[in-house]
Amino acid sequence: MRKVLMGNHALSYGAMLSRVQVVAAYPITPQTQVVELLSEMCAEKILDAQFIKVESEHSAMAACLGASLAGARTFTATSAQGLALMHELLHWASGGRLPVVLGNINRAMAPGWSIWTDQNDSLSQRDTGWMQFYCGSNQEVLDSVIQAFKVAEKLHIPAMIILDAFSLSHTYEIVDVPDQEKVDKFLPPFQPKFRLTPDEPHAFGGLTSPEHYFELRYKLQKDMEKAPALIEETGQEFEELFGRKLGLVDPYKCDDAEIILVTSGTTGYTARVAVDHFREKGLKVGNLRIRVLRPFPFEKVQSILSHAKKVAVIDRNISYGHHGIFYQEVKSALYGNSSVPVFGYITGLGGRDITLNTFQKIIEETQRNETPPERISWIGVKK
Amino acid sequence: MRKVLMGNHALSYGAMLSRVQVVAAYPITPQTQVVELLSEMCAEKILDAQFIKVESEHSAMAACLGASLAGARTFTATSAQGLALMHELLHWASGGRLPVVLGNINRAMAPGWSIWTDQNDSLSQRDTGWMQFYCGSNQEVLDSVIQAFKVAEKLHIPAMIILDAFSLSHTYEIVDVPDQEKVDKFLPPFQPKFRLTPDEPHAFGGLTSPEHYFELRYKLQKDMEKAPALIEETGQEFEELFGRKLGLVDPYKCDDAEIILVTSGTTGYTARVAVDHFREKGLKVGNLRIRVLRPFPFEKVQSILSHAKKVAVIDRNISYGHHGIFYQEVKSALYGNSSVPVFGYITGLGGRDITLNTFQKIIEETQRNETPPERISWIGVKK
Amino acid sequence: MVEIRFHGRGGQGTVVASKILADAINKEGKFVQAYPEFGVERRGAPVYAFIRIDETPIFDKSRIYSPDHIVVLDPTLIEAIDVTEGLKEKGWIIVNTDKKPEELAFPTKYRVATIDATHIALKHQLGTRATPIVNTAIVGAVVKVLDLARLESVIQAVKEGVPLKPEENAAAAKEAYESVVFHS
Amino acid sequence: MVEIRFHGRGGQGTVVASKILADAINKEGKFVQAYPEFGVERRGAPVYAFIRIDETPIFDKSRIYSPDHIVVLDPTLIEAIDVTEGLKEKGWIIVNTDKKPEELAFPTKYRVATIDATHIALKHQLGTRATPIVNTAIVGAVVKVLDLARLESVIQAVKEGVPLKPEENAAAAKEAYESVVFHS
Amino acid sequence: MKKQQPTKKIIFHSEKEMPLAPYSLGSMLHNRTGAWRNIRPEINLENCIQCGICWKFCPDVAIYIENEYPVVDYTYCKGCGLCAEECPVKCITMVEEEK
Amino acid sequence: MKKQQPTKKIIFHSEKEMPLAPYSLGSMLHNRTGAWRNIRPEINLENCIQCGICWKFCPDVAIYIENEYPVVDYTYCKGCGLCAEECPVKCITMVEEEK
Amino acid sequence: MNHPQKKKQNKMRLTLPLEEYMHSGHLACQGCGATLAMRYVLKALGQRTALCIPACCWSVIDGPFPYSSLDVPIFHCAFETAAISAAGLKAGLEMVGDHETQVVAWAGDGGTFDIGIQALSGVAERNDDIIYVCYDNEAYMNTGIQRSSATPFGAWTTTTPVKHYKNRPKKDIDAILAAHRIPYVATANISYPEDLYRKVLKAKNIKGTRFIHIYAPCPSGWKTRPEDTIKLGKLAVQTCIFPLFEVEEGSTWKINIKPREKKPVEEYLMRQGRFRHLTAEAIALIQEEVDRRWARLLKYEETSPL
Amino acid sequence: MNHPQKKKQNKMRLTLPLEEYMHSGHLACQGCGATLAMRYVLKALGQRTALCIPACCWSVIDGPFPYSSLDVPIFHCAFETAAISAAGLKAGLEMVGDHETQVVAWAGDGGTFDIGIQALSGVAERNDDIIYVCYDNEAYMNTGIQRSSATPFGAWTTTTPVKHYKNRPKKDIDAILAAHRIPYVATANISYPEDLYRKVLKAKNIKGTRFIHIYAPCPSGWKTRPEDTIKLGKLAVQTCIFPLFEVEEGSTWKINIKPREKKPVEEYLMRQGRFRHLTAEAIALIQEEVDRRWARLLKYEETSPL
Ligand SMILES: Cc1ncc(C[n+]2csc(CCOP(=O)(O)OP(=O)(O)O)c2C)c(N)n1
Ligand SMILES: Cc1ncc(C[n+]2csc(CCOP(=O)(O)OP(=O)(O)O)c2C)c(N)n1
Ligand code: SF4
Ligand code: SF4
Ligand code: SF4
Ligand code: SF4
Ligand code: SF4
Ligand code: SF4
Ligand SMILES: [Mg+2]
Ligand SMILES: [Mg+2]
Repeated sequence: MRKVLMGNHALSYGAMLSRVQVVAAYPITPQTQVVELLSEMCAEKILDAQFIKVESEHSAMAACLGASLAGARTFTATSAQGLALMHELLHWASGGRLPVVLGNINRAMAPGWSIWTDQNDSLSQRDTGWMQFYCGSNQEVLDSVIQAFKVAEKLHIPAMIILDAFSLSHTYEIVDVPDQEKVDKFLPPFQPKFRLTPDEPHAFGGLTSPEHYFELRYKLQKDMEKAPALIEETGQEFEELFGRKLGLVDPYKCDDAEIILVTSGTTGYTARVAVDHFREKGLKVGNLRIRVLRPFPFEKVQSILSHAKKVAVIDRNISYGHHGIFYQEVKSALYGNSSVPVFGYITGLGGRDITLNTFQKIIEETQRNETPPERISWIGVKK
Repeated sequence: MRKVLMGNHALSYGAMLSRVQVVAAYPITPQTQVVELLSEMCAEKILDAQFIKVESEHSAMAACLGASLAGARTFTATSAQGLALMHELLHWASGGRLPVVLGNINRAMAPGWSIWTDQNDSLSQRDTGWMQFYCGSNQEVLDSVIQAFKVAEKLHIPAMIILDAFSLSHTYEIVDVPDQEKVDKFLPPFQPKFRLTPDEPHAFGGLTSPEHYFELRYKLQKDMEKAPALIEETGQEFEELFGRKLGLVDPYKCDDAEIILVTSGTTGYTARVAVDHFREKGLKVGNLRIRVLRPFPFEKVQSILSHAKKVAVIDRNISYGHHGIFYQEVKSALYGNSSVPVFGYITGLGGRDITLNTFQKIIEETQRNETPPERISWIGVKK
Repeated sequence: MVEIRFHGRGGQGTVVASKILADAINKEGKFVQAYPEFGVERRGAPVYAFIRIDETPIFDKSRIYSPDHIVVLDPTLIEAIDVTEGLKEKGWIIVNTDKKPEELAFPTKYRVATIDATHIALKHQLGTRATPIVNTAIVGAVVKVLDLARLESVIQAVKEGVPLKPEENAAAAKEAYESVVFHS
Repeated sequence: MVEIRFHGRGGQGTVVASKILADAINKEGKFVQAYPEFGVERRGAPVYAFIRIDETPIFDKSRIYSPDHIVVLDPTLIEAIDVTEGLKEKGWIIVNTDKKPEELAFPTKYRVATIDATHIALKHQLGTRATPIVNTAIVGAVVKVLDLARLESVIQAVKEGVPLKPEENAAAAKEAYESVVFHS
Repeated sequence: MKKQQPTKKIIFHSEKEMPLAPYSLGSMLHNRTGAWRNIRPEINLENCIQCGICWKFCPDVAIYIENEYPVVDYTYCKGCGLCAEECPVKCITMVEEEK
Repeated sequence: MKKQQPTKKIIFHSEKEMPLAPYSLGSMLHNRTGAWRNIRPEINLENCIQCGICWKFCPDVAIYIENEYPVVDYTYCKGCGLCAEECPVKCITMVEEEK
Repeated sequence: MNHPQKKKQNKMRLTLPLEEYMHSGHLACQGCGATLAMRYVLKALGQRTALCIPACCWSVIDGPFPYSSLDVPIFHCAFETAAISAAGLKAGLEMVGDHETQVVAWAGDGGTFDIGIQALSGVAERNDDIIYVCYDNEAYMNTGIQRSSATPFGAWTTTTPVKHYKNRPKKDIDAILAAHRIPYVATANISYPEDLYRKVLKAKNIKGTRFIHIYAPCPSGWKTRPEDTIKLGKLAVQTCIFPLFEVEEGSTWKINIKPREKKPVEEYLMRQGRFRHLTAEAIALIQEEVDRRWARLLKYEETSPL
Repeated sequence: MNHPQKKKQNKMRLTLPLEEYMHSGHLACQGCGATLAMRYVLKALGQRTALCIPACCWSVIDGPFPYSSLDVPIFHCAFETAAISAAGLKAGLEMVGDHETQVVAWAGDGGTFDIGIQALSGVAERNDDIIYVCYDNEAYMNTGIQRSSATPFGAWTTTTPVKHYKNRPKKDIDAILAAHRIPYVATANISYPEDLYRKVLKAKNIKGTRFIHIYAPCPSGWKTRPEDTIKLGKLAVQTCIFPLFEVEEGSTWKINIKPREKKPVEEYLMRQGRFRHLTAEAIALIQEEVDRRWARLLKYEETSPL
């Protein structure tokens, strides 16, 4: 059914349709509507789940881990400070191989307090062993939750669904809400490969000496390496049932593009407008929206970008003391595979808007230079 | 004075000689001796500091932030889970421009519980806006604390001193403990550029709208970019007084090297033994120990590595769903600057020992192949 | 693509108005995107909402700076802020007021429509004199002036979109649809 | 480079022994590195400590797998575990026991020295019969057998390195230094 | 307390003008919250017994004292109505703002 | 409770033999903590009044009951001495281990 | 202005000092109780005060960068850290030679009862030298009215919809703090500013951890009329829903106001949108619980020192 | 084995069930009280139990991967999360159809009084259906004896050196939990296993959050003789340093053992290395505080229900 939904409600619908069994969450702007709608769904008995209204995000994630270990399908949502407060537990989820799904609304990190979007919160978690799905529309948010559960549970690896504060979380868009029946067909109940039960008493997560730790972590990475193919496959299966496709990346007019923009989140959609705009002007621009950052889609990124004459990576984030994180990731992936000049742009931190004009500057600068004139090019800073 | 000190005590001495004024810390293996010695130094009145014996690492960092904002020189130490629990507050320190110095003992992240070394704990904080100094010896630990305060306070950016669990933290080495007088000369009292006082009442860290946030974060990065030169300068100044030099990187026989190992932490010292070993066999091997990961020493890494025929990056860490973190960082830095084949090796997770034999395998594999045969080469996993 | 900006005050249901309008547009099979101002809302303080409407899917996720039209739920805002900021030439200004369009002193490059939404709201028992709930009436007027959707769609969207008094709200929307004053 | 492994039991001060030895070496102007087993220590359970000694700075931070010599603080460990694991040929095995070297059944490729550290410790009022504190005596013996440092350095290191009874400990170290039984 | 004077907004034209960290540089007095008001308090001083209750309970510090009598500062008064409600002699009336 | 049987250590030759996550696959009975013992309890059953106190207070579950009498399991007894200390008739003696 | 120059020039009878450390222009909603709490507390503490404010309505009320509504310095700290940020700040000030400034943690109920309780408990255990003020509006208001553990039984919030209204009693934070045996615990109420003022002054002159729990109505979150704020505060005391008392050293309990006749809770509840769904049975339950708590408090006082 | 087949074959007189769910080979120190606590609790709860164990000695005692000393499943959880991990686990088990398993959070004093108190307070407020057991060895032992807020006044630890010995009283966690008005709070002691066993059984049959606080001597951390463990436990009760009592619904207090004659605290203190530095004055202070607490407890009982 075509509904007008805010991104936060798309998350809640995704969780509901996935028949999550345990939800534990804590409110934070701009995530609150996710929790509020889920509370209501539980009160209205549309959703048969235990909702633990915890006293912090830290406890939210801890509760999810316990529930997931029991074999229940588990969901939470948060943003920025809340995600950061979960940090230790994020490692716990991946190391413990617990396929929790978490919705994160991208919001800039304090201080100063910000409630506006940028990606530093979720990107600061790139090394925690979670899959990360960056969404560009509310439809994608809903669809991603359902697909993420499928992938996460198969691999026993947790997954994060990420959406921009306000530009998705609070923005109403038309979303096709699929039928429960069809979703059930796509996503059967969680069948964990191990679970905590007195019937088969294991101690989970005990002291692991240098004799064993390495191999267990090797297994985690090896399973992560299975994810790219599985995500693509799952996306195809989803397409067959629902007619919508989601893959690791979302290339737009890249085939013949001379300049390819690399984008993520909603920026990746506005970029399409820019691409069309510049194409009209006769410039062969394309856009590669990276949907999945973890596992990193090496093959896709390499094969698509190496055709370009220039690549411009747009980061709504920064690793202080280094540069934009997508920029770093893309360069690292291309190293040894391609020698296309890769330009790095940082823009939109703390919710500064990214508009057609932003892209205009980026494309012009990329056109103007043979190679990046600076390590970081800042777009939109009042200097 | 030449003393036999464990790495943890070297940290405590570093803090004491820096005349830290507020310490707030929470015990965790393998960091406990740091706190214990500082407790004793306070009890014995060797150190005039307030030691807040907090109830969690989270509070440890929060207390440090408050104290630092008051203008006091502030220190804490932790490891792994403790560092992870501080994560949100780490962002706070950098965004708030509070030059706290933190000693982190590198320990593998749970679950399963590990108390043994790997770098995933500190590297998971690479995007939090802290400077990161990876130490190779106890002498370096002590010296780094003092130098870090100097750099951190000048730039108003916090700094992390990082040492391997057990191989430094609990290992006794000979350390020259400098005279207090000389240290005082090198490191004058903290003169903050701003501080919280009723005499000049500011509200720190209030809501920062998209109109302002971007510029403030731009300033942080710009100051971070001043750090590399400042670190080198500070190292020179230190050398003049104490006769020991520390820079951004520590190259060993790199000038004529055909294969350069890229290492960090204690691995970077064992690597020297390997270099000597292979040099004896006639192989031109060198070692580039990266001491400072944030800010990333782009120039140094580029200029040193681009001379090599091959580069082998050794990671005692992994970003699951990607590859080794130093590997990623180095490739990203070299992209567009060099086309030397860069090999990525992961080894030593969870405290698995890194020995001459490890390097033997790495060097042999690097020799054998023209370019990296796989995205990650695992050394020492029981497959 | 049509872009509209709503001006209201915190507590007046400005965002709900844009959401109901979006619902109505959706019922027409068109594409739509609506969003509130990204900030802190306080009762009484000026607030904004935005809507984009198109025949094809909308990819632009940036904010609206040069709306085609604006809607003003509270006439006192006209004094307090510059409601026409960025408004395109020939754009409609749809104002809740008991005045006629020509009584309002807007530059002539804009077109003006007026609707006494407060009166309509009170008539249908929506809110109190001090705080009438005018948002559904406004939607009716906007749809009519800009010819965005059929009345049935609006009425259905209103009924589904309000927390209380669906019939009264629908009636208010209908009345506004029918009584808005404008010369196109 | 000389590499030594210490075997003891939790609570016996095995690590302290290695630390004191390191202090003594330091006093000699040589380079040294000492570290405990990287694990959980429990009273009574077998524990290890390691030491590397060299004339030049020590860069190798890997663990010691093939020690040049071993030191056994508690003779019952010889039954419980394989103390000679990885020990190099001609390596010294220095054991706290009241037996003579030749009474111990070690392979002949090793050299054996014995010291009745328990007896010495008790004589100097270090610990109780059930738990004598033998570590300082052991250090004295080790230094002598392996010729690592001058007696003065050891005595000074002991005095500075023990939490209690510096004189008694120093005397024990000295006595052991002087009475260790070995044929080199 | 005297009547407060509205201040100017602080505008930074470049990052160089900004402080190192986000800390405040001025008051909120530029923010004329009187614009939020729907209804306005009007004090009939004739009946006022100078008890100070209206002053005491104003959450917006929008009543100041002049010549020993309370005065509403309409620049900031948000029109919450507390003063009128709490005035013991009911000499404050809430009046609708003109639209 | 019967006497416990020591088990074998679990050894993984390759990561493939290991479980997905670090969870336990066996007991700690391979760990013969009797080796930690410095002094050993010896029960003089002649005087034992079968009160079960020694059994009850053993932190190492190293006293089992056979034919209605307590027996020390030296495979695991760490020699803490609690049983001897708490035996109401003092029929347990702590004896030094031979070295 | 029709200033009655004619009337004889009595002095205004003010029960609180004239000095203001909070100024107009702030961003609170109309009729906000939390704002009054700040105004009164600062009147008592004066300018040599430093605040640590975690995420809460007050982090918005004060105004965005580069502004502030207060004349005292503020450290806007992480949500869960009010108490320890204050303790750290205090330690730092001491070490740089400022022994005078009174450091105050200023947090909402969520930041106190829930996410901040650990840091608070730690500070209380160490008896760190700070004043902790919790202004209690009985829910997470800054994020849009979600339940906290201070939300009373029966209340609607967005996470306790009327069909699933809050079914646990309000956490007894005062008893919890009293159990920490800190030198001073007090409840206060914006409708009793003189009592509030006195308590803050008293706290100011004590060393160690002092906890002041201030009842602060929230028209936006409670769905009440802004002009009812003071009335509600009075009703809360008159119904014994929020009694005013002090506890010294965790052992000496003193009730400050004992209503001659306890008003029925219904009078209090029915003025508030958040309680409007309550049935007579639910209200009876609430009355019972209030009576029980009141009886307990009386007993504490009677048997003091405990 | 010199088994006296000759003696007449009386039955052993066992006061606890024979079944063991904890086995030998574990990694506790000699004479460890925490180990006994586990042994007794599992005897009462049986095999259909699941434990959440945060970082603490017990995460080592149980044995490393791939081993465990217990016959019940364990979730080794993050240090600060014992209570909520258990609540999450319980919710998950319920949702997968297991309504029977008793979920237990099992934490040390540090994991309870300090870093875990927030999660515990949250669970208690929601009255989540778990048993929380705190075995109290009065310091962070697993990391090598650092002070916790359970460390008693006067004690040495590595972070409270004798010159700066712990100068704050032990946090009164039982009063804090009682103030949360959970259905059941009890103290217990490994030297009184039958009382402990009874309390756990009682807790097992209650729904909601139940808190059991077990005194558990630690020879390594207290510098006591391993064979003194049981003796110390008894002295703790006989001196009223660690009284045995139960609190129901936060209001009904019952003391289980009232020593006919209170022994002087000195008898208790002087057996422990951690107190050896104490002067007569310090001991007198401790005696005073113990007397005060005991009097308070008697008063609570007397005036029950509170
Ligand atoms: C770690 C973290 N989690 C969540 C939030 C979001 N948050 C900000 S304010 C707030 C509610 C505060 O409630 P309370 O303390 O009662 O203060 P009030 O807003 O009611 O004044 C929340 C949940 C945050 N800032 N940080
Ligand atoms: C976040 C975090 N901080 C610190 C630690 C280190 N740590 C592990 S166990 C422990 C002490 C536990 O003390 P307690 O709860 O009293 O249990 P005990 O060891 O005394 O049995 C500490 C500090 C940790 N694992 N995680
Ligand atoms: S209406 Fe409210 S804001 Fe205005 S003066 Fe009265 S109390 Fe103050
Ligand atoms: S409350 Fe009324 S009587 Fe009192 S000072 Fe104000 S206006 Fe005058
Ligand atoms: S000595 Fe200790 S471990 Fe051995 S049987 Fe007796 S109580 Fe058990
Ligand atoms: S405690 Fe003594 S008397 Fe009792 S059963 Fe054991 S050995 Fe026999
Ligand atoms: S939401 Fe409530 S507490 Fe917050 S500013 Fe508004 S009235 Fe005050
Ligand atoms: S340190 Fe103490 S609590 Fe921990 S295992 Fe040893 S005796 Fe038991
Ligand atoms: Mg609140
Ligand atoms: Mg403990």
